[in-house]
Amino acid sequence: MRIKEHPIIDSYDKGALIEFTCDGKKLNGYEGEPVAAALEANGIKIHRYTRKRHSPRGIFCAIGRCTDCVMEVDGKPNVRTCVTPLKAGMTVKTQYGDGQREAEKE
Amino acid sequence: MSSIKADVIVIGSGIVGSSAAYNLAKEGRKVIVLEKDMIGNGGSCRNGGGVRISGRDPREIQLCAYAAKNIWPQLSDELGIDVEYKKSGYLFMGYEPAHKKMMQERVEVCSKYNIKMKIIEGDDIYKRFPYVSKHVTVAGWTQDDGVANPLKATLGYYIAARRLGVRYITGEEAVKIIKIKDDARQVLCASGNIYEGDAIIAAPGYFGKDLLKTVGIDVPMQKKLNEIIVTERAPKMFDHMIGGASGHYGQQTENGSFVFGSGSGRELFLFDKNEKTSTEQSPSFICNTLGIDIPFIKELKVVRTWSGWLDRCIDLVPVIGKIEEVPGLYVSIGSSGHGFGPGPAVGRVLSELACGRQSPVDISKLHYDRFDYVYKQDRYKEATVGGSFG
Amino acid sequence: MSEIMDRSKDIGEFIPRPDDDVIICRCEEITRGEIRKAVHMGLWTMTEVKRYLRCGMGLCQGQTCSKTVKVIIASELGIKPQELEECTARPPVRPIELGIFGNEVEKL
Amino acid sequence: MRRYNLCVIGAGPAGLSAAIEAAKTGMSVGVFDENQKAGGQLFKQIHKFFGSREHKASIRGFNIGYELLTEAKALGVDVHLDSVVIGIYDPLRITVCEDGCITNYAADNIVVATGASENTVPFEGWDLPGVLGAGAAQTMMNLHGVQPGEKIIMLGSGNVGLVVGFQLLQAGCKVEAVVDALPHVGGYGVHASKLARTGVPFYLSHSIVRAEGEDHVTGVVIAQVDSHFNFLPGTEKHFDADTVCLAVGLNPMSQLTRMAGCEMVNKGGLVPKTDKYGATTIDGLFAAGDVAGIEEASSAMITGRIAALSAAKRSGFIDEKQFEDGYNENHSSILKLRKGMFAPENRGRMDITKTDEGYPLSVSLLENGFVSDTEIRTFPGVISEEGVHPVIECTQNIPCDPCQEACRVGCIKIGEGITSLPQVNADKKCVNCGRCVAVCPGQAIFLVDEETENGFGTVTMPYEFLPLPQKGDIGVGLDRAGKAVCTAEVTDVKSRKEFDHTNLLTVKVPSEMVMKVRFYKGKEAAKHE
Repeated sequence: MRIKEHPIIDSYDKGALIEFTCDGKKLNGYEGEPVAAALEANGIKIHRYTRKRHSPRGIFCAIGRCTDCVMEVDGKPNVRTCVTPLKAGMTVKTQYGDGQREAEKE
Repeated sequence: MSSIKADVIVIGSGIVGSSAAYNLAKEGRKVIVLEKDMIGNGGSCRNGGGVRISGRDPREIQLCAYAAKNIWPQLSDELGIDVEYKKSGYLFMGYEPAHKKMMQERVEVCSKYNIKMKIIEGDDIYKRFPYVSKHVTVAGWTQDDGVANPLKATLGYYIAARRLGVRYITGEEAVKIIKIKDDARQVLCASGNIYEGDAIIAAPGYFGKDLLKTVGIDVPMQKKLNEIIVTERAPKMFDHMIGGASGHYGQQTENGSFVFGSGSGRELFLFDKNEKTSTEQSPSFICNTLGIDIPFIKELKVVRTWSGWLDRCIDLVPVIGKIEEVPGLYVSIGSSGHGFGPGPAVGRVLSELACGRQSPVDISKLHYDRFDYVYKQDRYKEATVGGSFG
Repeated sequence: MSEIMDRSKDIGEFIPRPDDDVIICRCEEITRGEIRKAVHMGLWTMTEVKRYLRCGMGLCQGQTCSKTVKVIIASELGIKPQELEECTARPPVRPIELGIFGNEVEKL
Repeated sequence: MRRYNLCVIGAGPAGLSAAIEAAKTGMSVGVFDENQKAGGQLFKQIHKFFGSREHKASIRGFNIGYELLTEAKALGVDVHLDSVVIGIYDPLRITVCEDGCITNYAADNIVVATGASENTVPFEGWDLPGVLGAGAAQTMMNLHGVQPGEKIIMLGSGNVGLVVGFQLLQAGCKVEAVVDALPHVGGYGVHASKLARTGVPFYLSHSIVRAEGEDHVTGVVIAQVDSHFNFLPGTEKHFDADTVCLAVGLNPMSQLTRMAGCEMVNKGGLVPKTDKYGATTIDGLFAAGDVAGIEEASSAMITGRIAALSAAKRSGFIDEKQFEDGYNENHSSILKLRKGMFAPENRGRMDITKTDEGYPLSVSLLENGFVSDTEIRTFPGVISEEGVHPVIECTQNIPCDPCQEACRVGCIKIGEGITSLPQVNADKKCVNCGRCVAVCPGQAIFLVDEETENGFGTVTMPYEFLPLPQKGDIGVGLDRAGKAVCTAEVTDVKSRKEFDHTNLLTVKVPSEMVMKVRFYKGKEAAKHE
């Protein structure tokens, strides 16, 4: 959920409200904010399922270090969503295992 | 101080040392392995994992073929650990007529030993290997070559040998081989400990140069820093070994990472580098040349780069075998960056020799005496970079 | 230089624990039990365990798990974690696309 | 190759401070940071900092961030953002990934100020979505304006856990519990008290058994642990929660210094061995801030300046005398912070039972997160007298003194050193200005009037939540433990620019409650508890 009003922070430094998709679903987010933040704001917590155990993973460190929040972004797997800025029209997909590259999806 | 005794003292816990220890232990010999660092921390755990027969110097090709045919295919079962060996072939890529000529020479050498290597050109390359760029105009393919996981193989030998009762002592640096009368019998370590055996097998990597000098054996070699890059995992693209005439070599490992090394040409001038640091140039160079030959790799993320010393012998093939002038001493040194593939065989050869038997494969051209007189030198020429490693 | 370790020293049997199934290396999905077993197979350093099991070899390169792995290995060996040598730190600190890594540019 | 007199790696408090100090001496400075924004953790720190005026006390972290960034830019520092330093090489070279390419920079000096990352603790289900670092939660809510969850369990009672716990409340989340395996609250008592009085329970000597859930966290089971951190069977307690925040310490991000070949030492994680000037064992390579040893941001800024001065001296930008003067000033400044029971050398100590002045520490504070009614009266900041007067519930030796300066009439005195306990001087008459209440970073000062009318008194408290109560509202007064103890009527709300978002709420409560009531909730909010 987005914080509508905060007792200390007067405003968040956000870009324009834009559209992107996650697993084909149209969602809104602010340009330039991390993809992970936009997903969390839309209530999406699961970013990927792991290779061996197929267990769900989400945001863990939020600073690009742990690489747990990776997803397929614009056709590339293993993209750290917590440090990747959101752009209008971005295609985000839940990643299964190591994911697939656009080129491999024939 | 009294010495610590075993039947055989092995110096070095790399793939050769551990293979030797394993084979000896299987025969019921009591073995102690002395390792100055940790298990297999030299070239054995730091290489491209190639198990290659093609592109080899004729002097060592039989050894490599012996390893590829008689040891690697059964190794996982033998050790009870999956070493991820696959006889998946080796693709060597070239870009110009000179490379084709080099490949033809390789084909000739291979054919002498009944190894089939063929040359593929033009569209046939891209049809069979669709990920190869048009920059590649000629390629060599050897089906008998393959890949394995250096980490699993090296540590697998260690685990299996330890299970058979081999006593490994790590952090124990051998500094001197001591002769009793004519024979090499004892090993003095930096700690002051002395180990004693009926035979001493030295498989020490570059840092063994000084050790061998303590019994008057001087192998003309130098250390050379080689670097490798490792990518994130990706779905399986190919399972064979790859090498390029621009110098890179490597594989997509079983887990999906691409592991590729290369030289940037500066390696011989980096001998004073701290081992812990790779260089700022080479990884970038590897990425660049690799990206040209296999463009899709450019999208993958590099997660790690690493470096290691290789023991580069003057004629780029190792010294392997019994040192006649120092009875009781058996040596493998100077593998020059391509010792992983034959490693298990070298260990077996040394264990056979140490037991007083014959080598199961011809290693006569790898003898230490080859440096004694200049006229004995088959060739001291600088080999082309491509295909010399892995 | 490493401490002298006799790898034949008895560190006791592997005794299963109820939390052996807990993931330690999140990237490569390696469990506490796998790490503990590896120690009992003779892998007594951070580097050896990493090379054998791949814990710390995933996308994050051990930045999340290495401290925990260290504690587990040390506890199996009955030593203090500080006594274990860390795996070598190597570039690049963050995953970097190969195409970018190979694109070296001089800026003046 | 492009060369800087000083390359700074990391644009957090230490890095920016180093860059500013170096630029002032005339050095050419390049700062490199992997993030899109400079400031490191500062922009997540929405609380007021501790320390003294020289440490920018009572200023919120993000405002310090803006100050540093503006100053660095004005001094001509090149701030390279989105620039990952992937390696440090010999001789003093860094390789940077920026703008889609790799570039090498040469440096006469390097200051590594890469900060720290969060420790983790594995338990069953810790890899489920919903389990995340406390710092991660802070990043999500304070930088990006997104709640990390609704119902939160905080694991760890150190300052990070406590501060983030409070900020989660400010962001509108519910903190179900603060859990710590240690028997004592690890962070500042004042931080714990802020949480406890809102009703957040503390479970010390407890840890998380498992996080439950299929796709993400839906519940958490905690249990008591013995002194060896083994769970005690039968003590399990279940919470409905969707989020677990891990605040179990920080780990210096020292890979670059290791890579460079610095000699490392263990200081709650591997850090490069440094001398008092910040110099590592590699000539020209310095380390500052958390990467050289975990401390607060205030200390990081000072160690950054010291490292920069050392580099400036090494390269001849300042002479020996200038260096000595600069070093001494910064050194005495950091010494003030490194005193008291939370000084680096006291970290992890469980055996401190008295303050420096000899007052017994509050046992309830350490075990429950709040000072008990009887204990509070034993401290020098707590007096009872006629008329309005400050009650300072600051019971531990922490480095902080803004209250003393805030009081213009001299009611508040801090003894020797800034870690001494504040005392209230009854001889000076409080003028009810409220500045002390607003300025206290620990929100530990209250203005109490024991009797304003028959049987009633007033309590003025700091209030940093929304919605802001209005004058005339009737709600409930909560005690230090967060328990509703009486009806409370809001009689005044002060919001002034100089208070910087800390509102002063005055409530009327029965006289016997003025030394109990420390928080206010509207009737509706109280009902939801």
